[in-house]
Amino acid sequence: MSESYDRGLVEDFGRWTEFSAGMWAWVFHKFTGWVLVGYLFTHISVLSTSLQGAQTYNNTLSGLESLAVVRLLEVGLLAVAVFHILNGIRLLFVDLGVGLEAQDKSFYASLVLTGVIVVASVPTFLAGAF
Amino acid sequence: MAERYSSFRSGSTTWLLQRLTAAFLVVVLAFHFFNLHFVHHAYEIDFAGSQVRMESLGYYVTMILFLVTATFHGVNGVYNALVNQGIDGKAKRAAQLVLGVAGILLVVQGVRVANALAGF
Amino acid sequence: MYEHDVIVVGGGGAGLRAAIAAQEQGADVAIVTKLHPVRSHTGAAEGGINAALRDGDSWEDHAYDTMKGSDYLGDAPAIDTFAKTAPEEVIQLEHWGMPFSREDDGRVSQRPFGGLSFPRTTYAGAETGHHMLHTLYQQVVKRGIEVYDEWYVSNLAVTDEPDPNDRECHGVVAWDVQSGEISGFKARDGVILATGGLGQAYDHTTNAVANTGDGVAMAYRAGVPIEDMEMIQFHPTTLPSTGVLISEGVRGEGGILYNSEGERFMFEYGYATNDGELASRDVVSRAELTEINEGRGIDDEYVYLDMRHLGEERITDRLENILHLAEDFEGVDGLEEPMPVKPGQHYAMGGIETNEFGETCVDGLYAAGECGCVSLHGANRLGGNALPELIVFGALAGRHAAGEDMGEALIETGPSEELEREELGVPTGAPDVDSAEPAADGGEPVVDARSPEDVVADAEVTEEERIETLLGREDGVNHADVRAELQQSMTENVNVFRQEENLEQALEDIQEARERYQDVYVADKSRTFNTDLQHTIETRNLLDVAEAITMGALARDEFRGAHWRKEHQERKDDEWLKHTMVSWNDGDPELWYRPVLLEGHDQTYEPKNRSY
Amino acid sequence: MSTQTPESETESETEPEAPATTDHQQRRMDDKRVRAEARDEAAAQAATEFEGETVELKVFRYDPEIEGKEEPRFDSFTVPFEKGMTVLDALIFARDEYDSSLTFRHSCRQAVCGSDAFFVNGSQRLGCQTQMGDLEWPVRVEPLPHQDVVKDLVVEMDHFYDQMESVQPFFDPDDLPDGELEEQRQDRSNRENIKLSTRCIWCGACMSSCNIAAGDNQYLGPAAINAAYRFYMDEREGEQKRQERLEIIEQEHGVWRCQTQFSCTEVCPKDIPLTEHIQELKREAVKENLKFW
Ligand SMILES: Cc1cc2nc3c(=O)[nH]c(=O)nc-3n(C[C@H](O)[C@H](O)[C@H](O)COP(=O)(O)OP(=O)(O)OC[C@H]3O[C@@H](n4cnc5c(N)ncnc54)[C@H](O)[C@@H]3O)c2cc1C
Ligand code: HEM
Ligand code: SF4
Ligand code: F3S
Ligand code: FES
Repeated sequence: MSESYDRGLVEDFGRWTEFSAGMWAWVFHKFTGWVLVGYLFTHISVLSTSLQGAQTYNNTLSGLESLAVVRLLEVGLLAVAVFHILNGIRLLFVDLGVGLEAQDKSFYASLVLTGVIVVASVPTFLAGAF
Repeated sequence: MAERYSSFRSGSTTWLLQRLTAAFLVVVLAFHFFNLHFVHHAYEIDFAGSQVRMESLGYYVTMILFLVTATFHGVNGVYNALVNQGIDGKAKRAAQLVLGVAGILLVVQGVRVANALAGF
Repeated sequence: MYEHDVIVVGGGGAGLRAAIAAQEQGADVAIVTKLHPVRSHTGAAEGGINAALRDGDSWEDHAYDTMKGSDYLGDAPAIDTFAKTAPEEVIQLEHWGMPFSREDDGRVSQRPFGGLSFPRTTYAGAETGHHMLHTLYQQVVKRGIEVYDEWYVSNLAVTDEPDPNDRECHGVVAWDVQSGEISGFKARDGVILATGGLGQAYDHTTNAVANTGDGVAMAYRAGVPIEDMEMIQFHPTTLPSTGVLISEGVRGEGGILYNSEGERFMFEYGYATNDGELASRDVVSRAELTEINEGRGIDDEYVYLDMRHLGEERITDRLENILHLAEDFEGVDGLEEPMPVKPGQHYAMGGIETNEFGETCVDGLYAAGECGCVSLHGANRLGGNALPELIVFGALAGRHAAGEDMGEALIETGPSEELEREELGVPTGAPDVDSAEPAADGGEPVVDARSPEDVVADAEVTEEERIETLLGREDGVNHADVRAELQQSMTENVNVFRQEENLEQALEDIQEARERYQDVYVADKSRTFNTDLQHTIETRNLLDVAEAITMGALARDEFRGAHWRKEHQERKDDEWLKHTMVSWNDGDPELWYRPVLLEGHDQTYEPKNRSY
Repeated sequence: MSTQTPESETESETEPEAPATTDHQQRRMDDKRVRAEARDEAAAQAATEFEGETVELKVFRYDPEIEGKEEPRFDSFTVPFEKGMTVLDALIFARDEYDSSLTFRHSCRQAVCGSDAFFVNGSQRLGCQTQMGDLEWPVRVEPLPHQDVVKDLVVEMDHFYDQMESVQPFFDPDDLPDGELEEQRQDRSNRENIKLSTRCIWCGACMSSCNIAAGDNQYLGPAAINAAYRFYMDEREGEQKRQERLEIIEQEHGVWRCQTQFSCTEVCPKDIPLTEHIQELKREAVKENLKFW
C-alpha cells in the first residue's frame, strides 16, 4: 500500500541549473582532479621512453611538442591544474575553518584567477606551435 | 582511553594525508610547471637537459617525492570520490585493489624513469 | 493489534515526560503520535519555565502567585503539588542536558515574568520550548522507547457502563497515516492522553494546525467530564495573517501600541493608565479589540505595535528574533514599519478533568499537559507555567500509570449525583440522527464487550466502519467549510468579549455546523497519507470542544480571569467559586459544577482581589 | 495542466437517487442542492473573482493509489496574492478551495516544527518561512529531492530520522553533581559555542541539498553530524561518551564524506553553520588521533 516514488538519479542530484557556488566548486574540483590523475599516468608513460634511450626520448618529446593539438591540450592542462591548485588552496583554508563565510567569493576568485593565468600563459605555451 | 593503541584511524589518516600532500603539491606542482614551461620551454626539453636536472640529488629527491605524493593524492582522491558515490562491499574492495596496484605500478615506473634519467 | 503496558497518546512535552517516567518505573511504554515528537507544538514556546530554584524564593510563593493568577479558580492541591515538584523537574531537565541560558557562575538564568513575585522563569534563549522538547526526545531515544510516529489516534477503547465512573479504558484505536493501516493498541496498565491544545477552534490562534483538541474530545465522548472549558487565554500581540506570536518582550523593552489615529490608546483611552502597554494579557487584548470595534483599528482588523523608536542597535541586540518573525511571517520590516498585531487564541486553561496524578474518572485513562485540567491555571494561566505543568504532571501520570503507589488523591473526579446541575435552554450535542451515520459521530460506545482484547477489537471495527463510510461517500460537504464556519463563529462570538446573545448565536452556529457535518465527505479516496480524512475527523473534535467552551462561557455569568462577560462585570465569589463541568452524556451534553478546592497541602488560600 | 479547478468540482455533483422519505432527509437533500448552487456560483466567479493580484502555483502531484496520479505530474493553482502570504498559506488555500486531496506536512506555521521543508523554485525552504512576494512567479513547489515521495509533497523521512538517531543524540554525563537540586554548571562561552547547533528542527532541508548524501546513503549527513557536534562540544559531556561519539563521527561514512559543498549551510532555515561544524569535527578527530602518535 505504501509504495513510494523514487525520482531516480537525475532528480536525486537536483538540476544543475540550480547548483550553488559550493556545488560547482565541488564538480570542477572533481573533474580537474580526475584529469590530473589521468595526466599523471600518461605523463609517466611518455617519460618512460627514456628507458629506451636518449634518442627515443627526444624524438617522442619533440614529436609531441610539434603537434598543435598537444600544445592546446597543454593549455587545457594548465587551466585544469591552476584551477585545482587554487581551489585546492581554498579547500585547505576551509578545512582550517578560515573564510567560510566567503567560500562562494573565493570560488569565483579561483575561477577568475585561473582565467587570467591561463590567458597570460598562452604566448609561452603556444610559442612556435603554429 | 588506554585501549587505543593505533595512532590513526583510516578516516582521519587519509583525510589528513590528502590535505598534507595537497599543501606539498601546491609548491612542487607550481615549481614543476614553472620550471618546465617558463624557465625551460616544453619544446626545448631533451634527454640531456633532463639528465642534467635529474643528476642533482635535491631535484631527484623532490621529483620522487612529487611522484609519490601526487600518486597518493590522486589515487586516494579517486577512491574517495568512489566511496562518496556510495560504493560498498565488493565494489569497494575491487576499487581499493585496482587503485592500489595502479598506484604502486605508477610509482615503480616513475622511479625507473627517474633512475634512467639520473643514470643510476 | 499492538500491545504495551502504557500507551501515551501524544509526543509533546507532556507525552514524552510521561513516557520516560513510566519507562523508569519499569513499564513497557509506547508513544503514539500524529506528528513526529519533535514536531509537537511544545517546540513553539518561547518564554520560559517557572520554578522556585533560588534562595529568597520558595515553592509557597510560586503556589501563591499561581493561585492568584488563576483568579481563585485553581485547585489548591494541584497548585501545591505543582509548585513543590517544579524545581526538581526543571533540574532533571538540566541534568538531561537542556541548553538553558546561563549566569556567569554557570548556573541556569532566571528572569522576571508577568504575575510572578520573584524572577523564577528559567529559559533557554527565546526558544525554551524547542529545547525542552528536544531534550526530552533525546531521552526517549536514549531509552529506546517505542514511538509510533504519524499514527493518528481516533478513538479510545472504553467500556460502556452507564456511569462513567465505572468505565475502564483498555487502549486506543489509531491508523498509520502513511499506509492507512488501522489498528488497535491495547494498554495493559493505562492510556495517557497528552494531545495538547485546541486552538484550531478559532480562526486566529498561536497554536499549530495540529492543535485540534483530539484528546479532549475523545475523553469527553468516552464519558470523562471536561472542566472550565470557557477559560481561553488570548494573547494581545499576534501577527494578523498567521497568528504567530510576538513575544511580550517587545512591550517589555518599550514597544508602543497605536491605533489607526496614531494614538497611544492604552493611555489615551484609559485602559491601563498606570501600566500602559505592560498591563496583563487580558487587559491589553480587550483594549485592542475595543479600539478595533470602535473603528480605530487598521483595516478594521489590527493595531500597530511599534518598536522603531528603540533604535536599531537595541532591537537587533535584544529582539532580533522578532525582526525575523515579522519579516518571515508578515513581510514587515520591524525597523522600518510598525508591526500589525491583534489578539489571538493562545492557550486553553480547561480540559479533561483529572486529579493530581493525572487520573480521570475512567479507570486506566490519564491526561496530562494542555489537554488536561487538574485545575492548575484556573481562570488564567501565568506565562511560564505551562511548560513546568507538562513535566510535573506528565511525570506523575507516567509513574502512576506504570503502577507506582502514590496514596490517595485529594482531588475528586467524575460526575456525582450530589453536585449541582444546570440547564442552558439552548440545544446542544449530537443532532438527532435518524439515518444512523456513525461516520459523523465519534463512533459508538462499545457494546457488551467481555475481555479487554474484545473492547479494543470492537473499537477497531467501529473505527474501520467510520472511515469506510467517510471514504465511501461520493459527495457531500467539505470539512474545511464546516471548520471555517466554526472558527469564524467562535472568533466572532466567543472571543475576548463575551455577551449572552453572541454566545447563544455561537451555540446555534455550532448546531448548524454539526448538522452540516452529518453530510461530510472525504474527497481524497487514497489510503496513503490521507490528510483530508484526518482533518475531517479533527473537525468533528473541534465541534465538540467548541461547544463545551461556549456552554461554559454562557453559564458563567461573571467576570473572572480570562473570562469577560459584558452583562456581568465583576467576579462573583459567592456564587462562582466553582468549576464548570460538561459531560457528554452520550450526545446530550450536561452542565454541572464542582466546588473549587482552596485548601492545599499545608496552606489554605483566601480569595483576594487580583490586581498587579 | 490544471486538473482540479473549481469548476471541475461541480461536475461530480450527482442527482439524489432515491426520493426523499423523511423530513430530515428532505432537508439534507435541499441543503445539498443549495450547496451545489452556491458552488456553481463560486466556480463561475472564481476565474474573475479575485480582484487584484493572483499568483500561479505549480505543485508536484503523486499518489500510488489514485488513478491518474500514479504518474507524477504538476498541477497549477491560481491563488489570490496578499501581502505577507507564505508558500504554506498558498498551499493551504489551494487545498481548501480547490483540491482537498493536495497533501503536505505542516503544523506550527512558524518555522519551529520543521515539517514543511519543500523544494521551492529549485531550493530547499520551509513553506511557512518563505514569502510568496520574495519568489519568482509562477512558484514551483516539489517534494524534497533525494527522498522517496510518499504522496504529493510528502517524502519518506525515516532514513533521515535513522541518521539523526544513529549519532546517539543524547546527553550522557559520567556523573551528576551531588546534592539535591544541584545543577551541572556550564560556562557561558561554552553554551555560546553550542548554541547554534541546538537550533536544529529536523526539517531535513540540509540533507536533501547535499550531493554526497544523495550518492552515499550511509553518509550521516549534515544534520546528524551537527547533532553530534552539539554534544561533543558540550563541556559537560562525559569522557566515556565523548570517545564513543568520536568513533561515530569519524567512521567511514561520517565527517570524512563531507566535501564542503556548503549547500547544507545555505539552505538551513535556522542558519546553522553546518559546514563549519563538520569541519571543526574533522579537525577534532585528527587532533584526538594525533595525540597518541
Ligand atoms: C506560541 C506559544 C508560546 C508559548 N510559550 C510558553 C512559554 O513561554 N511558557 C510556557 O510555560 N508555556 C508556553 N506556551 C504553552 C505551552 O507551550 C503549551 O501549553 C504546551 O507546550 C503544550 O504541551 P503538550 O505536551 O500538552 O502538547 P503538544 O506539545 O501540543 O503536543 C501534543 C502532542 O499530541 C499529539 N497528538 C494530538 N492529537 C493526537 C491524536 N489524535 N493522535 C495522536 N497524537 C496526537 C501531537 O502529535 C503532539 O505530539 C506557549 C504556547 C504557544 C502556542
Ligand atoms: C597542486 C596542488 C594540489 C592541491 C592544493 C590539491 C588539493 C586537493 C584537495 C584539497 C583535494 C580534496 C578535495 C576533497 O576531498 O574535498 C583534492 C582532491 C583531488 N586531487 Fe588534488 N590537489 C593538488 C594537486 C593534485 C594533483 C597533481 C593531482 C593528480 C595527480 C590531483 C588529483 C586529485 C584528485 C583525483 C582528487 C579527488 C577529486 C575528487 O574528489 O573526485 N590533485 N585535491
Ligand atoms: S540542520 Fe538546519 S536544515 Fe538541517 S535539519 Fe536541522 S534545521 Fe533543517
Ligand atoms: S552539503 Fe554536503 S558536502 Fe558537506 S558541506 Fe554540506 S554536508
Ligand atoms: S509549519 Fe512548522 S516549520 Fe513550517
